[in-house]
Amino acid sequence: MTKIGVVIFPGSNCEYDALTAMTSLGADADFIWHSTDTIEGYDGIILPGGFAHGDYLRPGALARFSPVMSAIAQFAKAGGAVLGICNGFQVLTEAGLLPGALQKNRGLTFLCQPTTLIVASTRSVLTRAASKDQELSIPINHFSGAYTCDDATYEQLIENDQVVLRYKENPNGSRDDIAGVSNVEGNVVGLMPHPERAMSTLLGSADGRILLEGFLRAPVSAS
Amino acid sequence: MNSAPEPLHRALGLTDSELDDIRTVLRRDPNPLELALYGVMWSEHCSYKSSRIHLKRLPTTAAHVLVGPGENAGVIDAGDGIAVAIRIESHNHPSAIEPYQGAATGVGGILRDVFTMGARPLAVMDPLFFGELDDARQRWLVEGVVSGISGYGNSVGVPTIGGELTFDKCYASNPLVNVLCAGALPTERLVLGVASGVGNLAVLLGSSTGRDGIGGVSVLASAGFAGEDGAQSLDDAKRPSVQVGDPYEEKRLIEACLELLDRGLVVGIQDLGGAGLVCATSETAARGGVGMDVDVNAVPLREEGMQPYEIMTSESQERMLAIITPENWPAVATLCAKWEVRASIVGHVVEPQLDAHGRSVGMLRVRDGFDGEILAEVPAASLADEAPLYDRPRARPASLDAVLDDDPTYDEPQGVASDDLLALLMDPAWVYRQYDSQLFLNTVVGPGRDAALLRLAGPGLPASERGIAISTDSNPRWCALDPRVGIALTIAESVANLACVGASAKAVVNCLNFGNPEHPEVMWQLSETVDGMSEACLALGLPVIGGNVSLYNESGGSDIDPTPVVGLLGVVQSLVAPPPGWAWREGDTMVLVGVRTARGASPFPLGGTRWATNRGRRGGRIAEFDGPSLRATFDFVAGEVAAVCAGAPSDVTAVHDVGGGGLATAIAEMAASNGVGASVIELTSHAELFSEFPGRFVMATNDVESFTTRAAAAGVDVVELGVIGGSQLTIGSMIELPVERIASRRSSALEDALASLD
Amino acid sequence: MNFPVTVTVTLRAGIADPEGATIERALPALGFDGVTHVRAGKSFHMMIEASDEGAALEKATALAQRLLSNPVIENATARVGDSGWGAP
Amino acid sequence: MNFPVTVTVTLRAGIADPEGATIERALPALGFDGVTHVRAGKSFHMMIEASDEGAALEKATALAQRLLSNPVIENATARVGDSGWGAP
Ligand SMILES: Nc1ncnc2c1ncn2[C@@H]1O[C@H](COP(=O)(O)OP(=O)(O)O)[C@@H](O)[C@H]1O
Ligand SMILES: [Mg+2]
Repeated sequence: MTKIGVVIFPGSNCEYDALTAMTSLGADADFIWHSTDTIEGYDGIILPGGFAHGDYLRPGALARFSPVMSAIAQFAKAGGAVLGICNGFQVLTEAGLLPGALQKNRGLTFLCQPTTLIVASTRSVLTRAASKDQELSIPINHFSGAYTCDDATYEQLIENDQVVLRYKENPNGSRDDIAGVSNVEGNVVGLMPHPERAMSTLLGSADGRILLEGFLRAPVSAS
Repeated sequence: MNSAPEPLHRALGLTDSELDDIRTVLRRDPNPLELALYGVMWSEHCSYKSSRIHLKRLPTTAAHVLVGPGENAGVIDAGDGIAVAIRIESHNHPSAIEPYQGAATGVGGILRDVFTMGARPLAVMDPLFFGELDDARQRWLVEGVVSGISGYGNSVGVPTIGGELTFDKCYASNPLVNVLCAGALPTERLVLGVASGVGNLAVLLGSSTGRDGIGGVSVLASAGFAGEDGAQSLDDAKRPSVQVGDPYEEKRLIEACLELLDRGLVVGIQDLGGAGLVCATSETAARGGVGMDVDVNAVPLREEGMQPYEIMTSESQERMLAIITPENWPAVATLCAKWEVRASIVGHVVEPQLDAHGRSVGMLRVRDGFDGEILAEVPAASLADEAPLYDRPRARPASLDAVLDDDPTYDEPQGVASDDLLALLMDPAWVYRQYDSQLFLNTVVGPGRDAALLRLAGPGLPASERGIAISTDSNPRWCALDPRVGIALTIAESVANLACVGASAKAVVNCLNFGNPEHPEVMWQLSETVDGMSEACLALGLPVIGGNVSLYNESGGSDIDPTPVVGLLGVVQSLVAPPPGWAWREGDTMVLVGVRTARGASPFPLGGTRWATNRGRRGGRIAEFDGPSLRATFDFVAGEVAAVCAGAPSDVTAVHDVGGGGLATAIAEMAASNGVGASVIELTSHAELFSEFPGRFVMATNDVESFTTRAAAAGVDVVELGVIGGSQLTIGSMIELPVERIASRRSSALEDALASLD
Repeated sequence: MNFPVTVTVTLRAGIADPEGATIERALPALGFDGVTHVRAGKSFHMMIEASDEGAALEKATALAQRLLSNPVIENATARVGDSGWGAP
Repeated sequence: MNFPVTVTVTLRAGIADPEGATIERALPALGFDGVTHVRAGKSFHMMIEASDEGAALEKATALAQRLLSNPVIENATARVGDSGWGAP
């Protein structure tokens, strides 16, 4: 069985949802408290949504200094699968594990709504079970979700096929409709939408399964 | 400033006769600190002194009620070993001066009421009332309040799943911000805010204490009660009593408190709300029949030079008081440290004393060090429960008969119905899109429909297939015309909302927002409202398990319309499939279910409708409340929808209740929800299109014969309204509109109004 | 003429500042000692057309108080100059 | 010794500033004309313990750049002094 660790920072709030989603897919999942400085025996790590450290200063700005982050950086360097959802994505960019930054939404309001995503690349640990250009219905829930980067970074992203998901209709002013990106190797992925909220048609959509099932597959070493 | 100095007790809001009462209790003159404690605890806000004698008339019991009014939140047994706690409160006055923080701290306060009971907060709702949006200040208020609820609720991690949004000029100077919270707990973990066990410790958890919200008692500073440093300047007295919310602190506080309760480390627990530490310590001591010594020096402070009266009455946010045994202190301290929650021992539970009549009386003693000087010593119960009760004069407004006779139902001519309909459409999505409505993976029906529907699941709860439904409702237009029937119909509408998602109503909470209780008309409205609520609850078999009263919503001598808000909690036995919802399908048959005509003066009264208000008509009569026929209709509809939720085969494909804006609005909303039109039979008049009396549902079925048979068996009326399909909505010869136009008008109405420039 | 103006919005004394307090609590763990009284506020920069510096300041002050802050909990001060903003 | 320090955090040139743009759009309707190039940023104030002003500034600059700003999108400058904050 695949073992998944869900990191809790004080102020995280989607940790139970991430855990529930993973166990419903058959994973063996447990929580990792942010002050832990080693992570061992995990096949994948999830940084869930929420407001780590209250999002004070900037989303992710304080969380990136938590002891667990150095351990995650090592885990990622060794090829471990790391997924940041929403606030987790913000933490990964602040920590420099993913390029770019997340800015306030264009409309300057929080947005909780369904969105349609388009799979832009299937070479990441999150999208490997999806097909390119596949449309997925997955909700967003954020205030600072507009992906931003400078031109040089953007060119790199395109060249290395690091844009993994785009919005069909841009809700927040994200550059090039970007909803999620990966690192060059494809083993670290962040996205603003919440796949764990799209696990069942009772709650509106089951498309999140396609992404999270892919993430659960034993880590492949990306080329 | 130059006039003779006001006596201190009056400056603290106490009347001369209240001062006499205090002297009788104490058998001596109170010192200034003691006066300050009585001043806040005997305020209208804390003591309900004007409303309490009326609230006693509400029905509060039922077999499934575990905790009724009087505790921090009401609690029902929802089955499967799960209890649901629910509570509603107002944060009106703070929101009027600092809308963001006023609303944010309102959310924080209501959450504490719920997790105090041991329940994990799972849902927030926010009934909001503002003046008309053509005024820039109202737009500032709306944007501030909504972002405050969003900013706090989303961050603290509790989904906001619904509410109300009303614009009326009567709220221009008195916006109303009510917040409801529901939470769930394993039934056996229920805890109450009681201090017991002499020798136990009172531990203050959470934020440090500053001079927040000291408003009323700050007169003590200028009254020469500033102690050594008489330097308390006028500046301090004028200090804004605005509290700032910290959702991050609250989130950690919730987790720490729930873990303390899970591990059985506390004897009792109580939130610090209005009146802060004095309220929490005196209430817990009074409930336990014990005394409490509080050391003001042990309270961690955020500001320098704070005086005992400030420490005792501060309304600093994000604090809780836990009563624990001394043996558990090390474990409590360790657990709190993990969550980065500050914990300090600020009180000791002590033996009650015997008074002159040999009765045992728990005293609240405020001390300067646990062994130090006693700064104040008063019976805890006299603060918490023994405020004077007032039966204030009541009078039916003299002008009411003329208002009732000015009935828009018979207005002629009535204008183009299609335009009237478009003007009634407004989707509050701009509001609820800003709220996380999905956290915890429970939200089956979120904001924007009739009632919110959640799976009854959450961290630490036993597994269950059940669902809970919640709806908040109000209708100040009806209540202005007839508070007694108005609130009864409001409750009916709320039960109808629950029926739309398959839930049967189990309990009511209410928030009574009224004007100045010293106006006899306002007290009449309040008293009538309590009677109407009682009648409706008895007729529909519902207990009232909690509430809140907000008075003095007046400005410039004019009171708001009576605005009782109700929150209804319902249960769905089996929730494995979503209810049908609004979206109907081509070819299905549209039916009107329920009483087609209201009893009363006119078959379709227009008094108090949104249609009439839109044209400046505020008079007229409203429908009567017919308990038995409403109950039969609600049971039938809830049963039909519950079958769908349970996964049973059903011919019902859509459902929506007739609410604000009447039948035409309900039909238009359904058409707009998925862009499919309909062709409806001739309706006879504007009155039939726009009358709002509740207890009616628009439903769609793909087997009208079978549906009608079931309804007849239940004794419920059904009228075939027409056929669903096409891209137009046609209602007889009165309305003919492209569905697209309906949908775009409905979705843009609110944003357009907010964007309007003066 | 156009004048560069900087507006600083701060919480009034005595108003709780959870953001400042949270940052301050986090600092020692990040290796920053001896930092106290951390307070968080907002800053705005703009170009204001006015006949002279005094008029620009007056306009900026009105704007700062009416639009950029709520005087119930915040103070707003305007200054002509860049104050760390650099050129527009 | 304790030095008052003010840090201003601004968006880097070329990074979109929706907040500044929104304020600028709202101004004419509120009666403020001739206000352009509105940009929104953050301001922090703190007391820093250091042997002298230079050391305080050095510490503040490190703090501003390592923690108070995100270099991907923001610039940060620190100054010793109050800059509109008033006493702590
Ligand atoms: N302030 C608000 N916050 C969240 N949801 C809201 C708010 N106002 C209205 N809604 C949602 O919009 C929908 C329509 O509300 P309302 O017009 O009161 O419906 P009804 O007339 O059926 O009671 C409901 O689902 C309600 O929960
Ligand atoms: Mg409603």
